[in-house]
This record gives sequence, C-alpha cells and structure tokens, in this order.
Amino acid sequence: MITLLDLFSIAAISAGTFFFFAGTVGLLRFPDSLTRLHALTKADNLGLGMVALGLIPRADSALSALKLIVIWALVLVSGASTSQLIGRALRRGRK
Amino acid sequence: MDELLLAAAGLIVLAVAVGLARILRGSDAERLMAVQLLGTGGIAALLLIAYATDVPGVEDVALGLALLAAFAATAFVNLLDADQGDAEA
Amino acid sequence: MSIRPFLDLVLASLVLGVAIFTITARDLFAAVVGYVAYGLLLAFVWIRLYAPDVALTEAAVGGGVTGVLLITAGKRLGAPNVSQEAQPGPGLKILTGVLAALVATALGAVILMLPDPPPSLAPEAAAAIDGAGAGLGNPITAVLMSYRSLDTMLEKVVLILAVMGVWSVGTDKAWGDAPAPLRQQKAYAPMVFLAQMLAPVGAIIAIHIFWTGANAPGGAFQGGALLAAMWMVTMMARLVEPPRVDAQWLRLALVAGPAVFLISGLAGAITAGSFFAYPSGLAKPIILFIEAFMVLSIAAALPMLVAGPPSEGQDQ
Amino acid sequence: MTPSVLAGLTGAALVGLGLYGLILHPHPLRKLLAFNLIGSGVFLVFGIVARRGAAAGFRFDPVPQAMVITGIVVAFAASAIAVALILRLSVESSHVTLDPEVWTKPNGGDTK
Repeated sequence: MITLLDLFSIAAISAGTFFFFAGTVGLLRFPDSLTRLHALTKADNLGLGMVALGLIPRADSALSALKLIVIWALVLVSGASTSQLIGRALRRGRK
Repeated sequence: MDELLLAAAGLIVLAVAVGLARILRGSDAERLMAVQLLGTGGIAALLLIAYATDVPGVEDVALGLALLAAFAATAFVNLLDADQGDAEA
Repeated sequence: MSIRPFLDLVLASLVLGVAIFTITARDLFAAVVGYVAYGLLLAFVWIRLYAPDVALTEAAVGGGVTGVLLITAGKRLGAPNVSQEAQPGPGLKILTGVLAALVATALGAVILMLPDPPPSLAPEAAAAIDGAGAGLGNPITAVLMSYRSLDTMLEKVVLILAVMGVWSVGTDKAWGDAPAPLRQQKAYAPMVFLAQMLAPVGAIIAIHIFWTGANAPGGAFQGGALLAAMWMVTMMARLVEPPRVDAQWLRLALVAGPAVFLISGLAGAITAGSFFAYPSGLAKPIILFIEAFMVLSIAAALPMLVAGPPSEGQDQ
Repeated sequence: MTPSVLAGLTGAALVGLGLYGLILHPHPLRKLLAFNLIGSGVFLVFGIVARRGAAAGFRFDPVPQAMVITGIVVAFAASAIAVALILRLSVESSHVTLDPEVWTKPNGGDTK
C-alpha cells in the first residue's frame, strides 16, 4: 500500500540520488578544479538534503526528524565553508 | 519500500565510489573534494540503510560522522593553504 | 532478491581499494587523505556488523583524529629531509609481498575455519550487566563501565601516560611552555566562521552522544573524541591557542577521568563489597557521573596528543 | 558468504597490505600509517568474532566490541608517541629515516 507520503519520500530520495550522480559525473568530467568544485557542492547540498527530506516522513519521532535536519545543516555549513577554502587555495596556485 | 531505500543507498555508494577515482588521479585539492563527496554520500547511504534495516540509533552515528567530516575537511584545508603564507589580504 | 550482498561487496572492495591507495600513494598528504576516507569507509563496515559504537569510535579516533595527527606531523617534519631515502629494491619488494600475502592468507583461512558454535562471553556479560550495570540499555557501555571496568580505567591511564610521553619528548628549555599552534598564520574569515559555527553545535552533539550512550550507541569515548575534535577546530582557526602544559586546569582535566573512576571503584570496595562494584539501584547515576569526567579527560588528552610536545617561545 | 565472513576476509587482507607497507616504506610516518592499517585489520577480524558470538539475547557479543573501542583509543595514543619521537629525531639529527646504514656510517650525520 503506497500512501501519498511514501510517494513524496520516493520522489525526494530519487532526486537526491540523481544529484549525487550529477556531482560524481561533474567531478569526473568537468575540465578544471573550480568547475569540479562547483559540481561537488551540488551533490553535497542538494543530494543529502533531498535524501534527508525524503526520510523525514519516515522518522519515528520528532527528535529523529530534527536530527535529520541538523545533519543536513551541518553538512551545508561545513560544505559551503570548506568549498570556499578549497577554492581560495586553488586560486592561490595550489594545484 | 525498504528495498527501494536500499537500492537508493546502493546507487549513492556506487556514485561515490566512482567519484573516489578522483582520489587516485587528482591534485591535493581534488582529493579533498572526493573525500568530501564520500563523507556526504556516505552519510546519505548510512541514513537510508538505517531506515531500511532498523538499526537503532544510527541517526546519532550519522550526526557524529557529519561532525567528523567537517572536522577532517577543516584540518586538511588548514594544511592545504597553511604554506601559502599570509592571512587574507 | 536482496540488494544487501551487493552493497557489502561494493563496500569491501572500496575499503580494500582505498587501503591499497593509502599504501601506494606517492606523497604523505595523499596517503593521509586516503587514510581518512578509509576510516570513514571502515565505519560503514562496522555499521553493517551491527556495531554502531565501534563505527563512531573508528571514524572519530581511527580516521579523523589519527589523520589530523599524521598530517600535522608531516607538515612539521617538512618536505626537504624526506626525499633522500633510498627505495627498497625489487627483490625485497617481492619477498615482502610474498610474506604479506602468506600472513593474509593464513588469517583468512583462520576466519573461514572458526569453531562452531562460536565461543562467546555474551552470557557472562549479560549476567554482569543485569547485576552491577543495571539500568543501562547499551550493552557496550555496560561492558565498558561495569563488566570490564578495570580495563577501561587503565585505558584512561594509558592516555595520560601517552600525554606525559609526548610532553617529555620536547626540549628541556621549552618545558612548561605551550605546544606549537596548529596553524602558522592568522586564520582568515571563512575558517573562523566555520569554527565559530561548528564548535558550539559540535559540543552539544558531543554531549548528546555521551548522554545517549547509556541506552543507545554512543558513550564517553565517542563524545569525548568529538569534543576533542571541536577543540582542535577552534585551535586551527586560532580562536584559541594550545594551553601551556604546566597549566593547572589542563592537568586537572587530564587526571579527572581516571581519578574519579578509581575513587568510585574504591568506594565500591567499601560500600558494595568488591572493587569497582556499584551499589545496586545507584549504578546508572554513578556510571554517568564517572563517564562525565572521562569525557572531560578524553577531550583534553586527544588534542594535547595531536598538538605535540611543548615548543619554545610559544609563551603567550 | 555472510557479511561477517566478508568483513573478516577484508580484515585479513588489510593486515597483509599494512604489513607490506610497514616493511617497505622508508618514511617513518608512512610506516606508522601502515601500522595503523594493520591495527584496523586486526580490529575487524576481532569484530567478526563479536558478530558471530551473538548470544544471550544480543545481536552481537558486546565484550569484543567494547575491547575494540578501547583498542582504537590505545592505538591512537601509541601513534601519538611515535609521531612525537619521529619529530624529535628529525630535529636532533636532520634525518627522517630508520635505515640502519645511515646511522652506522662514520660520516652519517653529514650526508646531506
């Protein structure tokens, strides 16, 4: 029996999986480091975000759902900052 | 439904595994990116597997992993540009 | 048709692939990056073995903090005086390869021929948990704090001994000073921002993981290691500097865990009849009390081990 | 093949790999890295014993798992001491090697 919430989960998780694939393809196929960095951030932010979003309806408790959101937020903050730092290191000539 | 979650986890692990090829043949910065992708994808796969197989308390493990991935990335970036000299001009 | 065997196979080959990369990588930085990835992957293997506690410890201590230790050391060692090393000849390589393969094969054979039914200490542990460690939902924590409590206490002592060992390797003149900072220059804005965001949130998560450790995966080791990681993040952003090694508070924090553990053990000898026995009914609060101090000690010891011996001229 | 056996075999292979790196790498930090690889392989082998020993209502034997947790922390403490020794060695001698020939050569300290 598939409910509306299940459909939502499936859609969100599929989207997340797609973004991970997009990130990987970008990491492998893009021409230089900065564009690869760009591809990576999509996988980081949207891939995990969509998966977490899709799992929220399936969480047993409000606390579990909150943890999913915190995990996403953590990855967002650290991903954005480290990408900035990696980009800076790249600009300054460290290949 | 559980099998679907597992399949998604398998696909993400596969994607990340292919991305790890960057570790093998890339610059230091790109290796960092690949590890970052591994961390994020790993957390996603971990959550999916945990929800599919009912391993208890895995959210806390994922929370810890997210924190550690951030810590390791900070440390590597710190050393990646520490030899670049001065602070932000 | 389940997807699980496929997942396990992918995971195992990934672990082996990254391990091979770590061994064969040309430079140290690449090898350490590989090692951290390896620690993360190994954590997933532990999850598949229903060992989330070990997974978290492996990722935190085995992967993250060890990786930071090695990369910091590599930086301090500097590149120049490394390149002159002679590479081993092909004969030695083949011989070593054969030896390593033999050892691995022998171990693998042992694993395939393990006795059936497997020997297990689980019943004894269960009995001990029902007795002294009553009230803890997480069997691992119960084993660590009750069934094998002496081991856990001594392991904290090992950490203190290691800190003493690292400190004593420093030069005589530097004694009492602070270890060298984890970064030469002033950190710049994004790094500072990251540390400022990460450290408080991380500290809450670390305490949460310690607290749930009584009933769910987590515990003093994992919480302490995460707290240590957060302290190191703030050190890397130069928000705080490593403390002087003769600072009173640092030494108190280092000793607090084993000391409280030992005192509780002795108190157990008087009130509950045997060394490290907990009075019935009070076991859970006492264990949590001891663990709180262990978290403090671990959070103080791990960064000091990474920061290294006191270094001259680091007096603030 | 069950997940435990697979993980155990992975552990065995890791021990072999680590041993290879430990013997062959001239750089002491790489040796240390390889040594840690051996350690994690041993933990994995030990861990599947925990998984097999499921009894008394557990999904695993908690005793080996608890010991692995302790072991990981002790291994880190040992690594930290090794790193401190390596760093001091390089400061004192300007060498970063464990090669006995460098140390026994009469003019060993000045080959640079």
